[in-house]
Amino acid sequence: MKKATFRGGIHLDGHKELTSGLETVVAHIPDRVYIPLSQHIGAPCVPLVVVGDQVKKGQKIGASKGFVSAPIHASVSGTVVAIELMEHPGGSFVPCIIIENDRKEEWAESVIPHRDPASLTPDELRAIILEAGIVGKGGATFPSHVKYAPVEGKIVDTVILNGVECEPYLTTDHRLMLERSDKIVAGLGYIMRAVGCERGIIAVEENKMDAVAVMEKAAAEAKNITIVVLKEKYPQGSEKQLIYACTGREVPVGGLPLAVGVIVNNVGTASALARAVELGIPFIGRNVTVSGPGIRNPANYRVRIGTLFSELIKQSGGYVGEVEKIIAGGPMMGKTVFTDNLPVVKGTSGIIIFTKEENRHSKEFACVRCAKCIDVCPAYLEPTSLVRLAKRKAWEDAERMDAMSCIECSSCVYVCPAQIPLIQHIRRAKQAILAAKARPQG
Amino acid sequence: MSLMSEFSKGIIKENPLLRLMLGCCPALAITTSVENGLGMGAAFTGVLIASNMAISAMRKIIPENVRIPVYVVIIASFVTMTDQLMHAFTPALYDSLGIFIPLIVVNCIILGRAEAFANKNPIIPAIIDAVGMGIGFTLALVLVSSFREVLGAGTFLGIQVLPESAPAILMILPPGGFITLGCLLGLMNKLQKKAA
Amino acid sequence: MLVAVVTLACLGAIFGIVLGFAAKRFAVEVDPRVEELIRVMPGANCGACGMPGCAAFAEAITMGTVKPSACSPGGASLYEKIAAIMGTEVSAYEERQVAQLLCQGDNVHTKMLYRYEGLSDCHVALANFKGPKACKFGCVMQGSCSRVCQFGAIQMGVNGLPVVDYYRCTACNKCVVECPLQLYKLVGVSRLVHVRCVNTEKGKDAKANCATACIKCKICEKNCPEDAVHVVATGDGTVALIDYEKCTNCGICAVKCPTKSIDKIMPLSEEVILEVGETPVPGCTRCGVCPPL
Amino acid sequence: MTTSNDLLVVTSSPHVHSPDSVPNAMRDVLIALVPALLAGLYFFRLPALAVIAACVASAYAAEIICLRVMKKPQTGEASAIITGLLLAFCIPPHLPVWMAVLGSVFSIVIAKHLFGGLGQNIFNPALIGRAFLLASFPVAMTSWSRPLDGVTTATPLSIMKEATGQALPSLSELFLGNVSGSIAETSALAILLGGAYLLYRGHIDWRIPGSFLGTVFILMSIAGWVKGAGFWYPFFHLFAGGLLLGAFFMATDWVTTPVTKLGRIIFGVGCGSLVVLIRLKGGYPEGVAYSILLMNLVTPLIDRYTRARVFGRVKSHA
Amino acid sequence: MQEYFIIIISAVLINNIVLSQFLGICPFLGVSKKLSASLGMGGAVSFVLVLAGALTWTVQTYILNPFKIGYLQTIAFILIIAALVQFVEMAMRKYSPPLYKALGIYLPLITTNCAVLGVAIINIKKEYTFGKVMVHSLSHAAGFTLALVLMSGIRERLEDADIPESMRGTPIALVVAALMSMAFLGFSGLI
Repeated sequence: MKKATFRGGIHLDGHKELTSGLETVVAHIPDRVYIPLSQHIGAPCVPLVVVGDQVKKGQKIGASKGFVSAPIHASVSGTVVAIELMEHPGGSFVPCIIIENDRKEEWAESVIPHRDPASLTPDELRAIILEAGIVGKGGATFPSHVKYAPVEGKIVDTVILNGVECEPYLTTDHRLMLERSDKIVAGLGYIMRAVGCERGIIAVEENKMDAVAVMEKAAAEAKNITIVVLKEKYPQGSEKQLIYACTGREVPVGGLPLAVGVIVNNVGTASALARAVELGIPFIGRNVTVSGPGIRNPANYRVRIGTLFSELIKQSGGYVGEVEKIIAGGPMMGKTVFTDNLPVVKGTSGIIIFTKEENRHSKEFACVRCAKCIDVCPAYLEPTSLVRLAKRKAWEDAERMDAMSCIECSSCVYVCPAQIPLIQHIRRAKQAILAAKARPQG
Repeated sequence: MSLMSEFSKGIIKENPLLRLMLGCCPALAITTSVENGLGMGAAFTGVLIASNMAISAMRKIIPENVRIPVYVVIIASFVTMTDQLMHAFTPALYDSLGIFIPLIVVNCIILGRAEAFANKNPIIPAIIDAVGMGIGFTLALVLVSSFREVLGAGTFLGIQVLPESAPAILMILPPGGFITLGCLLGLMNKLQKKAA
Repeated sequence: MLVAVVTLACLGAIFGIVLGFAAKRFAVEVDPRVEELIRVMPGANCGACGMPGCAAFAEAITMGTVKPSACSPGGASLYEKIAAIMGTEVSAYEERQVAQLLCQGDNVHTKMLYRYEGLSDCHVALANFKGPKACKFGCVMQGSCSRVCQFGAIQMGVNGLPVVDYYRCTACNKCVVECPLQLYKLVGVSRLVHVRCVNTEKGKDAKANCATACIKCKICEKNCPEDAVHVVATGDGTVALIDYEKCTNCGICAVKCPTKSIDKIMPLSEEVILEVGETPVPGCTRCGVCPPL
Repeated sequence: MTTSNDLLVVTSSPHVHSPDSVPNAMRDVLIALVPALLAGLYFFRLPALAVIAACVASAYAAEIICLRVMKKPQTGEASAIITGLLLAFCIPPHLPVWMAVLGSVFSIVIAKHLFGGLGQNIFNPALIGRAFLLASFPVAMTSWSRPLDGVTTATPLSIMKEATGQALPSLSELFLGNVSGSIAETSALAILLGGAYLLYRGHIDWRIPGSFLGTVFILMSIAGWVKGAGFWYPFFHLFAGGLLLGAFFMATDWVTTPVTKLGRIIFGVGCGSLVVLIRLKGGYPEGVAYSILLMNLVTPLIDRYTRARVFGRVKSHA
Repeated sequence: MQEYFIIIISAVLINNIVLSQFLGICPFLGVSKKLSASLGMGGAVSFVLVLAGALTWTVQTYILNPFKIGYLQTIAFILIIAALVQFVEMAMRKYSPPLYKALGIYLPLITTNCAVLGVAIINIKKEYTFGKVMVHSLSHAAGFTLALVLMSGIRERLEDADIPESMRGTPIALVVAALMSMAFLGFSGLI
């Protein structure tokens, strides 16, 4: 069978064998959790508790009135000891609610299982999803209930669950599909019901055939759900490329997947969503891959939101070698952080530790126009031309050449023999274009 | 400004070819030999002096709004005279310069000097200006053509200076003209930057 | 001979009549200044200005899209005429301004959070935890200002901070616009005392991150004989600020400042200070090297 | 916290990189040139060695001097060596050494460093060097000799062009390279080996040699048919002269050829058509160098007008 | 037919007006920085070249030759061209502002463009018939536009190149022209 895919992209050394065969371990529950007030795209939350308050596990402790937002919940029971500015894996400083764990593991009153999840209406489902603070687990952390909200004149006919996990090292989704396939299928069912569509696709890359087998078994009874095996290629998991591979539809420039009648969610999101709908448990934990050459025992953990990176690293046996980089997320799109003293958030899919060895690179040359960046760009852009324009600060020309269509997958930088940081130039251009757009309005 | 500086400015500071980049066409076309360069320079200087003088003399009677056509006619008359003279007395040179003699008419330097200098100044400074500019242009032509003739034909003013097999014929072909002038201009820029 | 004269005369006459007629017939309204400008132009239509001809150049001048100095054959006398037609007068005495960097947090004084690698661009570097410095107000040291300066007036110093060459600075404002943290300010060259810190955090927090931060101790305020420096509210907090109208360059505050966040520089030579605002010679960058005119 | 006391590194993604680098790519091109180099040395012996050594050494020296004069950091990659080698490959083996030196210095200084150095030249430096030599020293540049014994003779293409009555070499001789011509362009076999290596390593796009050779083949087949020359005619043109060398090593030069895929096909077709035009109608028996230079000229325009459609720039679905 | 074909190939490729005849260098260097401008200039030059070719040939054949005053050629031609350019400019401005916007601004430059006068003189020198004059002028115009357009494509790319300070602008353009004309040598002997 010819496996579906998109045009462009690169083949990466996955390093997934480090953790893909290991059962997910429940991480030690820390003495203190640090829960940032902003863990999603959109308006940050306002704390609903003050220092000294007693909170219970699953209790809502932060919420926002904005439409694009998701509430946050306590991941342990205990006392709020402080609300302080802290480093956030997204590369910023965000106020965090710090909870001292009383180890009682008491559930909040709001956490009650739904008797008959099958009878819920789409509106009720969306309300549950909103209350549970479900956001995209893939990394973009887009609030799910917003995604499912009906839009005038748009009909969703397909929901795609993204189990591609094309980033090297990361295996959380892979393990999740092996271990929680029933929850994923159930979650997909709820999503389909919430948006009122009939077709569900679970997309998996060909390097996870064991997961494909398990998922096919789990979905055997659901007639309208199919498992699609995709070619192993980065960035297969990128939303627009995934939709193209699965359905042959191209999301228009500047448009959302909704424009072509598709909704994409991560498999992890579906399982969290199933827990929320069936058991009433909000988004307070997630799976995290701790891996990389700089860690003694790579592993997958089931982690409470707000657990510090350092706790997980300790559980993994600590660092090996001269550590130079801690990456929150995968090595292609993840952000480096400068300390391990920061919490796991809803969007943290992995913690990758790199040592001096991995950070060694050859020097930058002038562009030799080899056009490899153009060949691999999944958005069909000309990265090298955009860089030329960005260097000249010709932002308008860059915009005309669709700089805004860049999905920042970093494939171009990966292949560039001249080691030009193309993506940073393009990001700079995007910043400037957005700034120019914002000016006349405000 | 003294007359001396009117004279000298055209040679280096405002050299029409190398600094102002005017009159490129003949500078590229006829500089295949030093002899041509000298001939062209002389013809050009003659026309420039005569037209500067004439325009300066008539500057008060030429109506403002038709002045450009008048200049053109004056220049064209002198060019025609030069053309005839060269045809009669230096037929070889006349042949090798070809259509670039009548094309002196459209050389921007002459019109430029007429407009920028001759129509505002008395006859004596106008002549001095023309002599300076003419010599400047001639020197530039000689410079370009020396490079091209020595490197391309192995001769200087017809005297063999390089061994038979050495000259790179390319230099007297069109590309050689472009390359010599390009490099000379680059060199001038560099020197000027150093001086500044 | 006669034939020649007659022919030429006829030709001339025919063209003259046709053109005269055409000029009336095809008359189009134009900005009178353009006509005037065309009259003073060299008329060589040489294209040196990058425009297709003198008329186009004149039009571009009236629209303000080019500078008169683009015309190289014209020379200085032309620029004066253009100025006269366009009504741009030589401005009255005005002190020359230069850019001052309001941060002294170099890589010795300021605590660093991490080593930044990647594109040398302040805007890009800021995307990672607001820059590698612990102080979130100070210079990110990636040299965007230096690259944007066309006059080579800003060079990156050995200690990581950009250094402004006041001789070369033309107060073009490019660095002021470029700096993502607004750390540049255009100030008259005669001003010697500057508060080089914009950190509005509490004194203790500021001091923890940078040894040369303004700690809001108000010692400068108390010691200033002219009442020219105050710790004022800006943004989320306060920071010391000099009122340049009142400041007499005495420098007492700089001496007293415990963190030396107030800095007094050496005075510049007389010529640099006195130079008038308008560019006197085309191409002049007001570098201050020439003797005063 | 970490085993080293230094601060951690924070940078932008990606944090992994392919092993590809400019020096590696240049090294691969050098490897690909080895078969042709050996063939050239085998057929033309010492004179060829002298010319090759002179070209390479002077090109590399010129590169180093240029970088020093312009106060740029030494790049330390082999592009200048490749330029020197390619230039040596497409000039006659008995060319006086000083001319070869002049040509390679011209290549590096005028065609490369005046334009800003690596990656910024408009024309292929080696071909500029060749065009410069051909225009400057037409006699020396068109004196060919037979392989192995060095007796002066005409190249297969000039025999064809001028119809001198000399016997044309057989196709197998052409394929192996036992004919007169420039140092390393004679052996089709050696060049194909090198080209295959570059294709395998992914450094060149099949589109350029493919469309280039394809165009020549098709047009020459038609020409052969019109002339009634038989099926060997297009093959003769494929293997004779510098066509293969040009198609695999010069028309595929990253810097001076289009970056878009469609653009590369247009580039190849353009080169092929020009070669046929010059060989059949022009003043020179060989036209590969000029055809590639002429297409280099058009490259910026090709790039401009063959930009790919951006993902999602489609007519709206709704 | 063959003759016309030869004229075209020769004028466009082999004896390209800019690259091998050195006519019209000023606009070639001045107006080749942007592709749009060079297209406009090419259009304007073509327009004037053809008109001037026709007019000057007529004047030469029916006025100068019969009266045996060939020596007035230069004056007469330059007058014709200057008047023509001015006339065209005025007419265009009045009747077709869009065309004027596109081409008109390049017209004044053409008076002193030696290409026009040069081609007019060559037309007469070669003793072409009227038809050939038209073809010849048009081909030279095409050659001029071709060189200009190629040049501007290259110069747009050079804008970002790290060219040595003193070579920027005209000097490097001249070097490009040199290499261009070297490549065009490949066409020599064609036909």
